[in-house]
Amino acid sequence: MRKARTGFLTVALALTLLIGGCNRQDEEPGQITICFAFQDLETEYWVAAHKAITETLRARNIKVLERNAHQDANRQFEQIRDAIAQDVDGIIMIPQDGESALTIIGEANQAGIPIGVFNRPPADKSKPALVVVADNEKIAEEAVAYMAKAASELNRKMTPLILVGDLGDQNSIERRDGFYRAVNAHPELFKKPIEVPTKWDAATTLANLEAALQVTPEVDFIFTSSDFLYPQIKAVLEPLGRWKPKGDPDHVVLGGVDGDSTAYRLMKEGYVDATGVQDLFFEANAIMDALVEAIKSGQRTPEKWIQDPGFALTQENMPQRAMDMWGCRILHEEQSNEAR
Amino acid sequence: MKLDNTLLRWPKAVVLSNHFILVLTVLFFLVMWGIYPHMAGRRNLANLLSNTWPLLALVLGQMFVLIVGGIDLSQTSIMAVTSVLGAMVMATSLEPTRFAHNPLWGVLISEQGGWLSGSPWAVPVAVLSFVVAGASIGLLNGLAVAKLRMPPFMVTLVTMSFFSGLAIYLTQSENVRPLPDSFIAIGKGTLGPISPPMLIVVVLALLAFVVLDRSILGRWFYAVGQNAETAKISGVPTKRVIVLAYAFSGLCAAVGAILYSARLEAGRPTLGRNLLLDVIGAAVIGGISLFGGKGKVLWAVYGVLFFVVLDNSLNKMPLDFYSIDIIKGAVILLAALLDALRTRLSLYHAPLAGAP
Amino acid sequence: MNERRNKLVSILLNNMPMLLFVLLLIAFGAIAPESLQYQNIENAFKQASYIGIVAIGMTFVLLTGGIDLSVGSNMYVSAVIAGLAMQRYSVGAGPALLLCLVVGAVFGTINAIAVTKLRILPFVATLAMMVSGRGVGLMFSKSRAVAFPDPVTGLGSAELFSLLPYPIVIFALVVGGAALLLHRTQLGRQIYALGYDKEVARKAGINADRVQAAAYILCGLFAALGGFVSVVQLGNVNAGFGKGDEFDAIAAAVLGGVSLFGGVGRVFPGVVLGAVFIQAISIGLVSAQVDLYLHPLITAAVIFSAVLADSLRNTYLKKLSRRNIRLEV
Amino acid sequence: MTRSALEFDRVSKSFFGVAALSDVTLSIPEGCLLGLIGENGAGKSTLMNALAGVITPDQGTMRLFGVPFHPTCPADATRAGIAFIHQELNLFSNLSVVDNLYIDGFPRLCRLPIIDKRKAYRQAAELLTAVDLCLSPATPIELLTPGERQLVEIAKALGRNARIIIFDEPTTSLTAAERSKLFQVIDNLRREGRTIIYISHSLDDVLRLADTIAVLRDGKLVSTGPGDQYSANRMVADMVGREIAQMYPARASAPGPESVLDVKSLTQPGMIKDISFTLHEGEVLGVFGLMGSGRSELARIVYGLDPFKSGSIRVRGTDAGAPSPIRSIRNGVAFVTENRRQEGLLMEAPVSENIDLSSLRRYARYGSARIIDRRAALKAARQMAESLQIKSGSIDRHRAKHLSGGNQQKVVIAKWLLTDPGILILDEPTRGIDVGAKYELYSIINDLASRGTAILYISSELEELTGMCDRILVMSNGEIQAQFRHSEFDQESVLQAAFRGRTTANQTEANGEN
Repeated sequence: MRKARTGFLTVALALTLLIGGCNRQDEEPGQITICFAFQDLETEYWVAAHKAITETLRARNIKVLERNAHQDANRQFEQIRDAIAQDVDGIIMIPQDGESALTIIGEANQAGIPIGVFNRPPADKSKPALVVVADNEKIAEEAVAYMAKAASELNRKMTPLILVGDLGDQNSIERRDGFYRAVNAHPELFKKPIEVPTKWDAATTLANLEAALQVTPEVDFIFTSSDFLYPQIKAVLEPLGRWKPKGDPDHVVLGGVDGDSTAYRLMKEGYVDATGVQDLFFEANAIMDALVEAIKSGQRTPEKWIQDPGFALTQENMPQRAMDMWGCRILHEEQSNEAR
Repeated sequence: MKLDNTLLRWPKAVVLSNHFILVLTVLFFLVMWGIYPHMAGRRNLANLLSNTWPLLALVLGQMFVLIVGGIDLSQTSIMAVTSVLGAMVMATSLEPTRFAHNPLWGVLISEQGGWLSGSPWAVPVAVLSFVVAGASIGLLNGLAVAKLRMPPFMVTLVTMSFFSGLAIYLTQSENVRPLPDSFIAIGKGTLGPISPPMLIVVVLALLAFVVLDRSILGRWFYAVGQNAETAKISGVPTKRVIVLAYAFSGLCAAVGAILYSARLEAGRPTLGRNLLLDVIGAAVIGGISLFGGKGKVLWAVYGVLFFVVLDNSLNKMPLDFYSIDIIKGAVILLAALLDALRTRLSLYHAPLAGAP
Repeated sequence: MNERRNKLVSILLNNMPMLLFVLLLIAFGAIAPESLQYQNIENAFKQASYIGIVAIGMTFVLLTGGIDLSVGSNMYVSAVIAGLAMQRYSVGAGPALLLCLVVGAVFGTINAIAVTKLRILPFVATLAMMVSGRGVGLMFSKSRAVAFPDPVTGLGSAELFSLLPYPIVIFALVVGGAALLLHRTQLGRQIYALGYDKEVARKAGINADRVQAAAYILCGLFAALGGFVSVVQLGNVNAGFGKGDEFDAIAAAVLGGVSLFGGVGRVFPGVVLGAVFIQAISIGLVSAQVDLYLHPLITAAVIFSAVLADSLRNTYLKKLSRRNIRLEV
Repeated sequence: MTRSALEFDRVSKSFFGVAALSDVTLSIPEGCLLGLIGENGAGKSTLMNALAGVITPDQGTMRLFGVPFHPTCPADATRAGIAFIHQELNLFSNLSVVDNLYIDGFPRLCRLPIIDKRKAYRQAAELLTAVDLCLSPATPIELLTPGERQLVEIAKALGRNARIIIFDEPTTSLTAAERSKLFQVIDNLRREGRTIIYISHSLDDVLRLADTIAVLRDGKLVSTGPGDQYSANRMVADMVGREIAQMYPARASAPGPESVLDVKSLTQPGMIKDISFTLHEGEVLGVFGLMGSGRSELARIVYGLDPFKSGSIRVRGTDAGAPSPIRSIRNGVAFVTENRRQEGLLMEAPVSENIDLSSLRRYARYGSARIIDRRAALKAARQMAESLQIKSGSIDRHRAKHLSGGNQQKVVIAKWLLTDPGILILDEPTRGIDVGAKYELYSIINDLASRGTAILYISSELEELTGMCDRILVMSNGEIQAQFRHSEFDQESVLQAAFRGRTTANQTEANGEN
């Protein structure tokens, strides 16, 4: 009997928890509700985007329904359809990939709810949506091109290595393609690149990078498909005596894509040569502005493609453009927060 | 104790009945309805139902494997592989820039799309290849378990990573689209109140019901799961039964893949990546035993409904993304706890051993 | 003659994990001789150490006939909390490790209560904890990466007496401790007994609930320790940290000969080799510069053959150990 | 008279209104061996469960050496010096002997939580010597024979200094040699002054051992008294409540001339050698052999569960080739295995589903869809259950695990009878079944024989075979050593034949263990 009582207590407790959680919705008439559906928050880029979007929206007195799809396109599809059934006023989505984005846009169009797609473009322009994109391939290529330029000054044949992201994620494929485009442009400079799988997992990266460097210790040019892997690169290079800033003879030419705060810090310290930056704040603001405007003006299937030009932040252009890098701004904000 | 017998008879009957999880789900739904009036709206109900069908297809297949005392972790990777293969049969066009370095470029697929692109046979053959591929992978699992006597957990864990790797390899990470409209209609079209997924999965469920509850084969599934040695001595072809269970699980995964691919309008190498635990979770919450020998089609339906309603209601809540995970876990735990209490209660009320 | 052959076969089969390991080494040696350097093998052990530690924790639970799917989330939560403590409250490495272990043990205790007191199936209970646990971790981290301070992460690459990297040392200590616990303490023997048959264990006067609870708590503890060791090497905790590690840990344990039905299996050399085996495949593939798309396919094929060899061995051993009724001349 | 070790005073217990024990009053003097007998369901296990603290009596008291004793859990009983040696042995076969002996209390190394291995081994070796078992304490249990395991259980009881030891059907799976060794050990225990309760269906064993005998029936103590006042007939009469004139029902029929099963020089290395016999229509052919004589192996090979290397099996004149269970069933062969829990029944399934399991194919409809005609199947199962007088609730709801041993065995037989077998192989069909149920089983077998079914009756109880069979084959060392016709049955010569080749068999065992 005692156990049964414990059980009922638990039930009651959980129900209170549930209802308590639900009661947090403060219904205000006329308040705009936006569903923000994202695929997952595994790298700092997505975290920062998530933070920027939710905070800005809430600051504008907009109710935000957050949905994490855990990297499952179908789950995202279901989440957004549920949101549509709930009569949200607008949708912002970070899709799993361009193909599923297209399908989901179709659903939103049918329901007449404006939808904004953040960062990953739909596979084609057949269905109207607000889209803000950065060209992953181009940004990666630019960053690697600068790295190649830095490497050519060393006057030796380089052994390049690329940390490839999850093969099920199209961003990693585009970034890899950008890397190859830049490397293949300089056949005289590079030997055959070494590919190291990361599965977007830090532990896998560490193990595989360590193994690769064991077999080919002469690697002196590393490109990471995402900046979030720098701590692991450091963990491998440091014991080998290769974690050295620019100018040191043992320096490994290093670069990546994203533009997070770690990358900024490492660039400032001279360890990283270049990083492909997407302008996160620009993207976030552009998509939110466009969506809120569409909602307020009653548009049901607004269409607009906003291009985030993106750029490669390099050791050269750092002084001028550092503040365009979101990671740098976040770092400054944090520092000023701490100072306060 | 006296009170128990009079006042609590009705609740006890509910708790002890086979339909407990359904009651739980309905109660949960009603509570949520009170908070979110549009829970019972037409569109939301339509969503609920359409989310139910593909998951139910998977859980039905999983149930057969669980009944014979195994487990099939490879269902989601079967979905991915079949989705990719099927799409490669019927895709209407493919961009060379994305597919030119594909191992099957020029063999199965080309600029004009898949193998049967444009042919009226494309969709039927594609659907067939979904089903055949799914069932054959299941067959392989079954053979490894039954003939080579390998532990099911490891066999399907390994095939899970093999076939999800194969799906990605076959497409070199690309999603295969566009697919013919007639295929997409399977996922989205409606015939009055009946949608094709509903039709397909209800037929599948009926088939499963007839097999399990009415046929010799069904009795053999239970017998093998309850006691393989007794079953063998009693003339049950145990190995064939086990192989069939896995093949059926693969077939159901393929049906799930058809429905998911059709609604997402592409052949996806990452289809259903994180779905596995939902499938097994729904089966177990429904009351299908992980130790074999126990399971009913109706239980699978209840388990799936529970999960779908849970997900749907969590999607309504204006919560932080992490709180949703916490609550989801808590609700699963709670349902399991109620079920455990119920089991104990039913033991207490079991017919007396050897009573005259 | 026949007898001697039988004996040889049974020795071979009994040391199957070791044998497969050697075969794998030879295969990689033939394809990529570089991969056989001492350093590479040391690396394999170093990189396998964290999953090995988690797998040893998992072994306790598997030995009782249960399963713990929540170790990945456990690793994440405990590492995040320890990291935040160091970051925000400048806690030292020692107290942070202690905190990490305490969190892991609490996590394991919740599993233990759910399984023993509330009588929820281990699969479902730990599945729920896996989902909720990650949510709790994300609540603390807000999904951001949590960095460990440099002096702590320095330990990841430091070596004891410049001989052995610390992760391997910790791994070795854990292996020794776990072996001691399983084979030389009453609790350890009771864990095996429980896995053989819970009802019999109860009748034999074993406090089954307590032993089972201990297994889950130990599993939680080791998961947290494994997570800490991993983060010390990685430098920071990402949001995806520990995801999927539960399956790696189970695979390592099962490859090492631990039965999923309980009661059978040894930490050394079984689980250790199982963990290193998986890591070694990955390192070998990277060393040999195999097409990335083929990695999962080859890994799966190799593990499949290992499992197959193991099941052949079991069938054969069963046949061998069947008592002969008559002596044939 | 010595003082009482254990007293039950008006102990009663009922479950859901059904009395399992009523007013049992019994006193057992210290150092005495009490033989406790009764049919299944008579209340023996309830009484012992009360003693073990598994259940609490509704009324009445127990006293242990004069002190009131109210155990609430099994540990209480253990602490009070009561040890149980169960029918299904409670040993962990994945662990070693020493682990099993000390699983709930190892000797420790200077109070650390570390096991003092050396001390444990030394003590274990002493205990093993005390029960006359020459084994290394490190031997894994899975390598021991059932008899050796029994002795390990006793050693465990000794290690806990048990003053009262309860044996529940200890001899069911022992060979004759093991049995006599066990009796010796039990005698020693008694001589040391320990009190023993010995529960068994084997009345001979009880007669041989018991100082005092107590008979339970329907939860009541029917009679008790010194062992020498009892005879087998009186015990049976007390147990079933009426006189059973004879243990074995009379056979009305004789075997027919037609041979239905012809086994010729069947050989499987390591198992059986050169086995030949013929089984006729309506014949009950006994196979007598001790544990490990190859009798069960022979049955498994004939039925097709294990392979054979040479020889032939002909069923009704046609060569059965290499049989498999499915093929055997088709040929009309049925096999009631030795171990009904693990090989005969689906414990969780309803009785009816157990009964029709092997004959499902007969109730198939709609061609290859093979849908079961459930009504017909249930009807057939019900008829069969009625004709065998299976006592069960509604057979499509009541699960097999809820039946008594005798009824479970009847369910297994019903399953096979539904396949209309021409040949029925029975392996130890009466093991663990009470007297009344045994008699019913014998009647069923005779009835089958009279209808022409050929029966291969395997047993290690010679009396049973002489009471039932037309002929007896004696097996030992995997070979048929002798054959006796009904008129030649003679206990002594059968046993002699059974022990012939026993010496070589022992050598085999010795070699097998090296």
